[in-house]
Formats: sequence, C-alpha cells, structure tokens
Amino acid sequence: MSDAWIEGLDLECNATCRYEESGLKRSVFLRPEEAPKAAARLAEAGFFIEDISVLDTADGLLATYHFDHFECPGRIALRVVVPHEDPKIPSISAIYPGAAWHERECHDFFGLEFTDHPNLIPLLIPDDMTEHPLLKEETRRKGLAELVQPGTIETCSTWFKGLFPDPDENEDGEGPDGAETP
Amino acid sequence: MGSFSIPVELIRIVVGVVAIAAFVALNAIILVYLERKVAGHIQRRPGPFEVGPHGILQTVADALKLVGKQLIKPAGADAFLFWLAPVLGFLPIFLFFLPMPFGPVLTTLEVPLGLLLILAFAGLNVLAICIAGWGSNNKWSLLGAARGVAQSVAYEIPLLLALLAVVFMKGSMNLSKIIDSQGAWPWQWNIVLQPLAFLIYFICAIAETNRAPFDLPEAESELTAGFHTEYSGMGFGLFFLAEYANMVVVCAVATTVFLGGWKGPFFSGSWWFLAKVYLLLMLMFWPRWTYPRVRFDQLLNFNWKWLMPLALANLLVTAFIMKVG
Amino acid sequence: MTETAPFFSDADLAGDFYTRRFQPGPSENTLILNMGPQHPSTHGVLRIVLEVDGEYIVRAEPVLGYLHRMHERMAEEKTYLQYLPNMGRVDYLHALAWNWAFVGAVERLAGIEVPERAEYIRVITTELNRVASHLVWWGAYLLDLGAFTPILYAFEDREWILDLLQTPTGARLTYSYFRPGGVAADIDKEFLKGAKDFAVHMRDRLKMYKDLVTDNIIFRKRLEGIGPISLDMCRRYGATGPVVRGSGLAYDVRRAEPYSVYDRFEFEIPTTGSGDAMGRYRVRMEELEQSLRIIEQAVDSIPEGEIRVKGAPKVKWKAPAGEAYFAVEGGRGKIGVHLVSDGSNRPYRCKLRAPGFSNMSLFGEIARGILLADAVAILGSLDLVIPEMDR
Amino acid sequence: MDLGELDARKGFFKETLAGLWSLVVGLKVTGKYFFRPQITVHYPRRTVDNIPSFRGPIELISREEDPAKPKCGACSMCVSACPSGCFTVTKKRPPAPTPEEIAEQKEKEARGEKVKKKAAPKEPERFLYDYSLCSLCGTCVEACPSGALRFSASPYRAAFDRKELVFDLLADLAERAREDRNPPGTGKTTE
Repeated sequence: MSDAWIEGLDLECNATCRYEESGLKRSVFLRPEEAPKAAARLAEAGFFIEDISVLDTADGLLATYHFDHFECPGRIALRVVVPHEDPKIPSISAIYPGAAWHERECHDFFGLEFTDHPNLIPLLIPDDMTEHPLLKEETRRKGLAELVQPGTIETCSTWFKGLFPDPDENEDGEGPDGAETP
Repeated sequence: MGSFSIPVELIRIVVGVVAIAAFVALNAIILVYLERKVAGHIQRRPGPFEVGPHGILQTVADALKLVGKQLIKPAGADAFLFWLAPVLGFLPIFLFFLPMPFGPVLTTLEVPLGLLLILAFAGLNVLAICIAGWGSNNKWSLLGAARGVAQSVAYEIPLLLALLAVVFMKGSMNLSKIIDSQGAWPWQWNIVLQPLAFLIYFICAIAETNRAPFDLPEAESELTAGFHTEYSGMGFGLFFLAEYANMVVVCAVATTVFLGGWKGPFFSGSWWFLAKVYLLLMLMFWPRWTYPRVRFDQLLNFNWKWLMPLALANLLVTAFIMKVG
Repeated sequence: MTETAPFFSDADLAGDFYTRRFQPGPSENTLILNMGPQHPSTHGVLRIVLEVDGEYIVRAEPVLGYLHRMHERMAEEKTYLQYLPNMGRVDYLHALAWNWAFVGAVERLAGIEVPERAEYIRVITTELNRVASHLVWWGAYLLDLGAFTPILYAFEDREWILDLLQTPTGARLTYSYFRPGGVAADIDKEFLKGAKDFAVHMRDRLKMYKDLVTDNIIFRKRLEGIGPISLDMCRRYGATGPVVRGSGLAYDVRRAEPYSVYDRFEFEIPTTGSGDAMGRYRVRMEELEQSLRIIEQAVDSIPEGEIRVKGAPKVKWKAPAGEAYFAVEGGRGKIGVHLVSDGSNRPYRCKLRAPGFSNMSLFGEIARGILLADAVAILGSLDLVIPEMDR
Repeated sequence: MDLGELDARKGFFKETLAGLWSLVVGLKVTGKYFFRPQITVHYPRRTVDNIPSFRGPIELISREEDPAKPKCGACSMCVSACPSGCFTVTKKRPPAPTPEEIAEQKEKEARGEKVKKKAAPKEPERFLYDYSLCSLCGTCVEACPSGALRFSASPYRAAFDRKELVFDLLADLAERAREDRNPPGTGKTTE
C-alpha cells in the first residue's frame, strides 16, 4: 500500500518504524481534531481498524489507533495525545463503526471522552462504576518519550519536538526526502 | 354391540380408562428411558447407568423428583391459565386411547367414528400450548406459543388428508374395521397401498408432537424452552408426559391405519400392536438425534408447498382409482 | 425475564440500565427482548437486547462485560512471566494462540531469539489447539442449530488432542505452556507419533462430518444466504479470521505477517466468496484440514535442539523500555498484544486485541431484519468466545 | 484457495432428490454409530489412563539422603514468583543457644569482640500452599533455585471447604515418606 493517504493531512509527526522491533510500519502523531479526517483517509485507502490502545503517561493520554490493511499488510499507528484534564477526542465511529466499541472500551478504562459518539455508555465495566481502572496514579506515570519510540522521523512539528526532546539523531538528515512532499 | 346393557359398558369404560392411565404412565417412563438410551448409544456413551441395573430406574427417580419439586408461578402470570395449560395438555390423552384397538377385543370403547374422535381432540394440544405461552407472562413462551399454534394448525391438514385417503379406500372411520380390512402379512397392510400417505402422515406426526427436527415451539437454543420455559415440577412433568403420550398416540394410529394394527404373521394379538408402535417410536427417536432443527418459515413452507399438494394429489388419485376401479 | 409484560405503557417500563438506554419503551408492534445473559445459544454470558417484531429483529444491541476480568490491569500488576497464566484464560478454546501472542510481544520487545525446535513445538501445539477449538465450535454451533449429536462426536475427536497436549503442557484447557524464548517442556517421540496418527484419524472423521452435517439439506437451508457480511463491512468493523475469509479475502496473519516458522510450511488459506454463515462454516471446516497439513509437515521436519534460549527471561526479568505489537492468527481471527514497557519488570501497559470483540461488533448491523432463528445461526457462525471478548 | 460453490445444483428434481438422500445419509451415520462400542469412561469403575501426565498440585521433592526432608532451602523465591500468592514459607529459626553458649557470647561481648550468631538452617519451618489460588502455571517450579518443587500427578485433591485446600506441603512430604512412595529426584509420585 502506498502511503498516499498521508498526503494533505496535518501531521505532528510522521515516522516509519521497523516492523521487527515494534510490529509497526508507520507511526503518525496527530492533533485530536485531525483524527476523523485521518481515519476517513485510511478508510478510503482500504485499511481496517485493529484496535485502539490507550497509554496513560505523564504527558497526557496517548490514544493509539492501530490500522492494518487486508491486501497489503503493514500496521499503521495513529497517535493522539490529549491532556488528562480534558481528554476529548472526536469519535471516528461514523467512519469506522467498529471503532465505536473500541472507543467505549477506552472510555471505560481511561475516561476518554469521544465527542459525537452515538452511544458512549459503559461497555465492559458495570454501568454504575465511576472509576477508570487503567488510569495510573500520578506518581507511577512515566513520560511519553520513555515509553514510545517514534521511529525514524520523516517530518515533525515543534510541538512534537517538545514532547520528544531527544529523538533519533539521524532524524534531521533523512527528514526532507520522505514521502511527505506533495 | 347393542346387546350390552349400559352398566356393563360403563364398567368397561372405567376399567379401560384406569388401564389407559397406567399404560400412559408406564409407557412414558419406558419411552424416556429408551430415548435416553438410544441417544446415548448414538452418541457413543452409555446413557442412564447409575440408578438400577443399566439405569433402568432412572426415569422413575426423575419422575419422583419432578413430583417432589415446588411449583413456581412467575410474577405477573395468569394463575388460572398458567395451571390450566398442563392439565389441558394432558387430559385429552385418555380420549385418544378410548377407541384404540389394542387387540382383537381390547378396545375400551368401540366408536364408529374413532379416527375422527382422535383427530378432533388432537386440536386441544394446540390450545394447551397457546394458553401455556400466554399465561406464563414470558416473551419467549409467547413466541413459542405462537410458533406452536401456527405449526400444529398447519400440519394437521396434511395429516388429516393422508388419513382420509385410507378412510376413502376402506369406507370407515372405525379403527377396528380398518384393522379388519387388513391382513396379517405385511403385503396385506395399507402401507403397501398408500405408501405416500404413510410418509406424509409420519412427517406430520413428528411435527404435531413437536419432536425434533420440528421442535420449534420449545426450540431451546432459540427460545430457551419455548412455551414451557416457566414451568417447574409437575407442571413441566405433565407437558413432558403429554409429549410422550402423544407420541404413542400418533404411532398407535399409524399402526392401526397403515400397519395392520394388532394383526401380524403367525400370532396376531396385542404384542404385534405394541411391537409395531415401538418400532415407529424408534423411528421417531432416530431423526431427533441426527438432524438440526429446521427454521420456522421453512417448516411452514415445507408444509404448504410440499406436504399439502402431495397429500391432496394422493387423495385425488385415491379417489380416482376408487371411482374407476 | 424480569422486565415488563408486553403492552405496558412507557411509564411502567422496568429493566436495567441497558434496556432503558435501548429505547424509551415498547411500541405497539414491537417488544423488547433480552437474549441472554442466560440464554442457551449465547455461549456463556453474552447478552443481546433485541427489539423484535414477531420473530423479526428490528434492532439488536449486544451488551458485553458479564465476563469481564480486567486482564489488562492484571498485566500491570504482575511481572512478565507471572502474567502468562492469564493468557490461557482469555480464550479458553485457543489458549495457546494467546500464549503465543503474549510471549511473541515480549520477544519482539526484548529482541529474544527462539530456538528452532521451540518454534516447531509452538506450531504443532498451536495447530492442534486450533483444531480442538474449531471442533468445539463445530459441535456447539450444531447444538445451536438443534442437532444434539455432533458435539459429542466433536468432543470425541477433541479428546485425542487434549490427551496429546496434556503430555507436554500438563493441562487440558487453560494452557500456559509457552515462555518468552521457548516453551516450558519438550515433546517426545510419542507425542509426534500421536500427532501424526491424529491427523490420519481426523481426516477420516472429517468425511463423516461432511456426511452427517455439511451435506445435510436441513443444515444447508439454515445457513445458506444467512448473515451476509461484505468485505467492506469487515474493514469497517475490523473483522478478521474466518469471518473475513468467508467473505472472500485470503487474509491470514500466518501469511500476512509471517511469524515463527510458518513460512516453511505449505498450506492454503481457504476462502469463499459467499460471505454468509455457510461460507464461514466451510472456511472453518477447510481450516481443520489445513491445520492437519501443517501439523504433519512440522512433525516430519522438527529439528533436534534446545527448547528454550539461553538466558531466557526469569521471573524478575526486566524488559527494555519501548513498545511492541505482536499479532498471531487465532481460531477466531487476529489476536494482537500491544505491550508497552517502561524498563521495569512489569508491563507498563498491555493491550489485548481480541478478534471476537471486533467480529461481534458487527452483529448489530447484520441483525437488522433477520429472524430470531437466524440470529442464532449468525452468532454461532461468528464463533464467539465470551471471555475473550470481555477480557 | 477459493472453496467455490458448494456442489452446484442442477435442476429442481435433482436438488430435491439430493436433499432427501442427504437425510438418509445422516441417518446412516448415526445408525452406524448406534452399534459402535461406547467410548466414554465410566468414571468410578474405570479411569482414564493418562493421569500421570497431568500436572496436579505442587509438591515438595525430598532430599536424596532423607525422604522426609525437602530439598527446599527456604529462599522464598517461589513466594515472590507465584502470580497468585499461593505460598507461605517461613524459614527455620536458628536453634536456641544452650546456656554455655549464652555465657560464651556474653563473655565475648564483654571483651568487645564481634558476636557471631548461629546461622539459621536452610530449611523451611512451614511450607503452606493454597491450592484454591493456584493456577498450575509452574512459575514456582521454574523459579526454584534448588529444584525442590514439582507438579504431582494426583488429580483427586478436592475439598468441601476452601480452607481445606491449604496444603501443608511438609506434612504431605512426611506422609509420603512414611508410605514409602517418595522416590527422590525429579520424577513424580506414583499413584
């Protein structure tokens, strides 16, 4: 699968990953409001949704949408970081109805609010439960940069550089010749 | 017949009914045991084995357990209808056996229209299912009842038509007369003349008694237990008893009408009757442990599009041959 | 049934949170029906709230969580090795695939090599387990459709497998047999011979299965054309495994993201274009045959050697920081484990991707307008294992 | 591999006949199995024959020289390895010093010398195992540095009360030693 779906998307970071190390082919950071747009592009390109995996870090909640392709396998990670105080992401369930359950699950476990979700009620935890079991205590949270390697970065924004102060050294050298340039 | 005075007839009926009750209960116990054994052996396991030698007393123990269980009525159920239904399902059984010729003289009540009597009261079973489903205040039961009514009403028609073909030929609805007209040897039985009618009758009989693969009113994987979901103890027990008694009835009718009743090679008598009934019952067990259940619309389609035309055609051909021949 | 009798007014509507959320109240023509959590054909404790018009389903909404055990939280409280027994309990039918997904993720995270013999052992045991899983599905599906006998025949054959797997794993159902860097115990000659014998025996039985069930006219009429799932639907819902293969696409993680030594074996990925319940049924039946092929090839070519790499993780082993995603092909589809480590001896986060979860999520869409009996046929054809969906 | 259509049907009558025939074939299959021997095992009268390969509750392995003494060094590795916290192991205390030894120690203390306390013997005082929590994963067996744990082959340990499932493994070991069915080494007990 070509990476044509990336074109025109406003990305915070676009990086390729080594499959043998992380199981990912490409890792992309987005602003939350870009998520539905990116999902729509992925849907057009024929990707299917694998899951949504949320990570509770000191820098906020990192929601990773895993997408894969039936014909041309290669896992894509769409990553969105939202602050703990206001964990709101626009829902992609209108594009990927299968994401509705994954989003409800994330809502159960992390308290993530998916705006425009048609039915954001508890899925796995009891309906009267108010705690979010997978949120960590503040002292146990680790920084995002300690947990996630962005991969070989092709392009990235200043916001992203602030989040990952010391990314791969060779990132600057390889950046310009990425598939990004239109 | 007219020479009998009334009291003697009455005594005959009372004794007959008591004998029928014993026969029904005993049969149910034996049949449940047999069915479980058949199922077990088909599935390569022993079946009941622990109570009594080879588990022969298992069904007795089960019956005792059912009798001893508390009767529970679900909240919101209509008490009158809820308890009426199992009784209504069970009582007509006695009527079915009244005109049944078990042997040359073993008939409780010689009725000129015996076959009609049985068929008429067979409709009561539908009513029992309907009332049970409605009275239980359970949506699954209701769905089961709806299925039960549609199914029984539909399958009654080809069943009737199949029997009618034989009645046409023999010109009588008296069960004893129908037996008399058949010989002792298999080639002298009505099944040879009316094989299609027998097949249609047998299929309809399985459907009428709600047996797999036509057990849709109870279809436990779809409707939990259908119309008897809410019944416990003897409430369920009566339905259970009625199911097995009904099986005996349809097989007894088949034996009488198609297989020469109590007549058989060498030693005619009741044993031939019983042997034939049990053979047919075994034939009813077999598909249950082989086939998946049909779907409801398929069941009705099968009836209206296959059995009905076939039964009608059979009847017409019979009538035509009768007229010409 | 604790909620309302039919034809109550809206104000009387009782029912729990999910029934109330489902709709304001039964309208005149429809009624709200709770299928499960104690329904015979929901295989455990799945619950589906239905709005039915007669026997036709107007709307359906699955309610999950009755078997939720919070495996993902448990992962954060246990060391990597201590978490392994949990994996056998996520999907009790194909436990070894989950074993593999987790140890695979750990191996990918830490870059652990697995000895060749261990890889072969994993392939053989996992494929045997897959056959066992499909056999249970086959029997239970037929039970849903009202045939009582096939499940006992299926269990008869499954017993062979359980007896075989008991020797190396010591368990019969909830295996925790794989370890990061290898497997827990070696297999012997007898096991290999048993596996080969089983393959021969099973082929014979598959013929009987075909005679008894697949060709049966009642069975075919129940399945053909029921619950069609298009490829597009699979994409939108992330349905994998036999569901997507039944819709005509040869997607199998063993081929798409080759792991272990699967690339050394010849096997086909069965597909049918029909997309209905019958398609999914036939795909699974053919997968049985393909698994047997893999088992035979692996048994023939298994090398001698170590079963666990030197320096394999011990109980208090610390994983390097980072993340890893590892996917395997389970009996029900793509199993994925997303592991994030902060460099301590416990996972920072362990996300389990259950194939049944995604496969089930499309039920709400295909259930519209079908008969209750077909809903049972569709649920069965999705091969649901509730503990796996609820995790 | 596309499985294609399930045997294509030709014509109405052929389909009908094939359908009817399939029903007969089904009856033939179940009919055949009706006369085959049973394969289930009648439990109390017969048991399955592969019980020895079953991995049952954990038990202690005895030392070569003394079948009543465990190999265990009471290091508590199993306690920390167990995912479910099944084990309670307490180490043996050092033997109480004799009066002479106390006197000697006091003397040493008076002289300002370092007092060497007696080392505790590397043996467990108590070794409790809560089978009700155990998931038989074998992490303890793998973690044990002295190879003192193994799976037993007894599938019949059941109880009416959860508390009865807390096994005293030392007592079990002693009992096995008494009954002389405790081969040393790593093999399993024979039952």
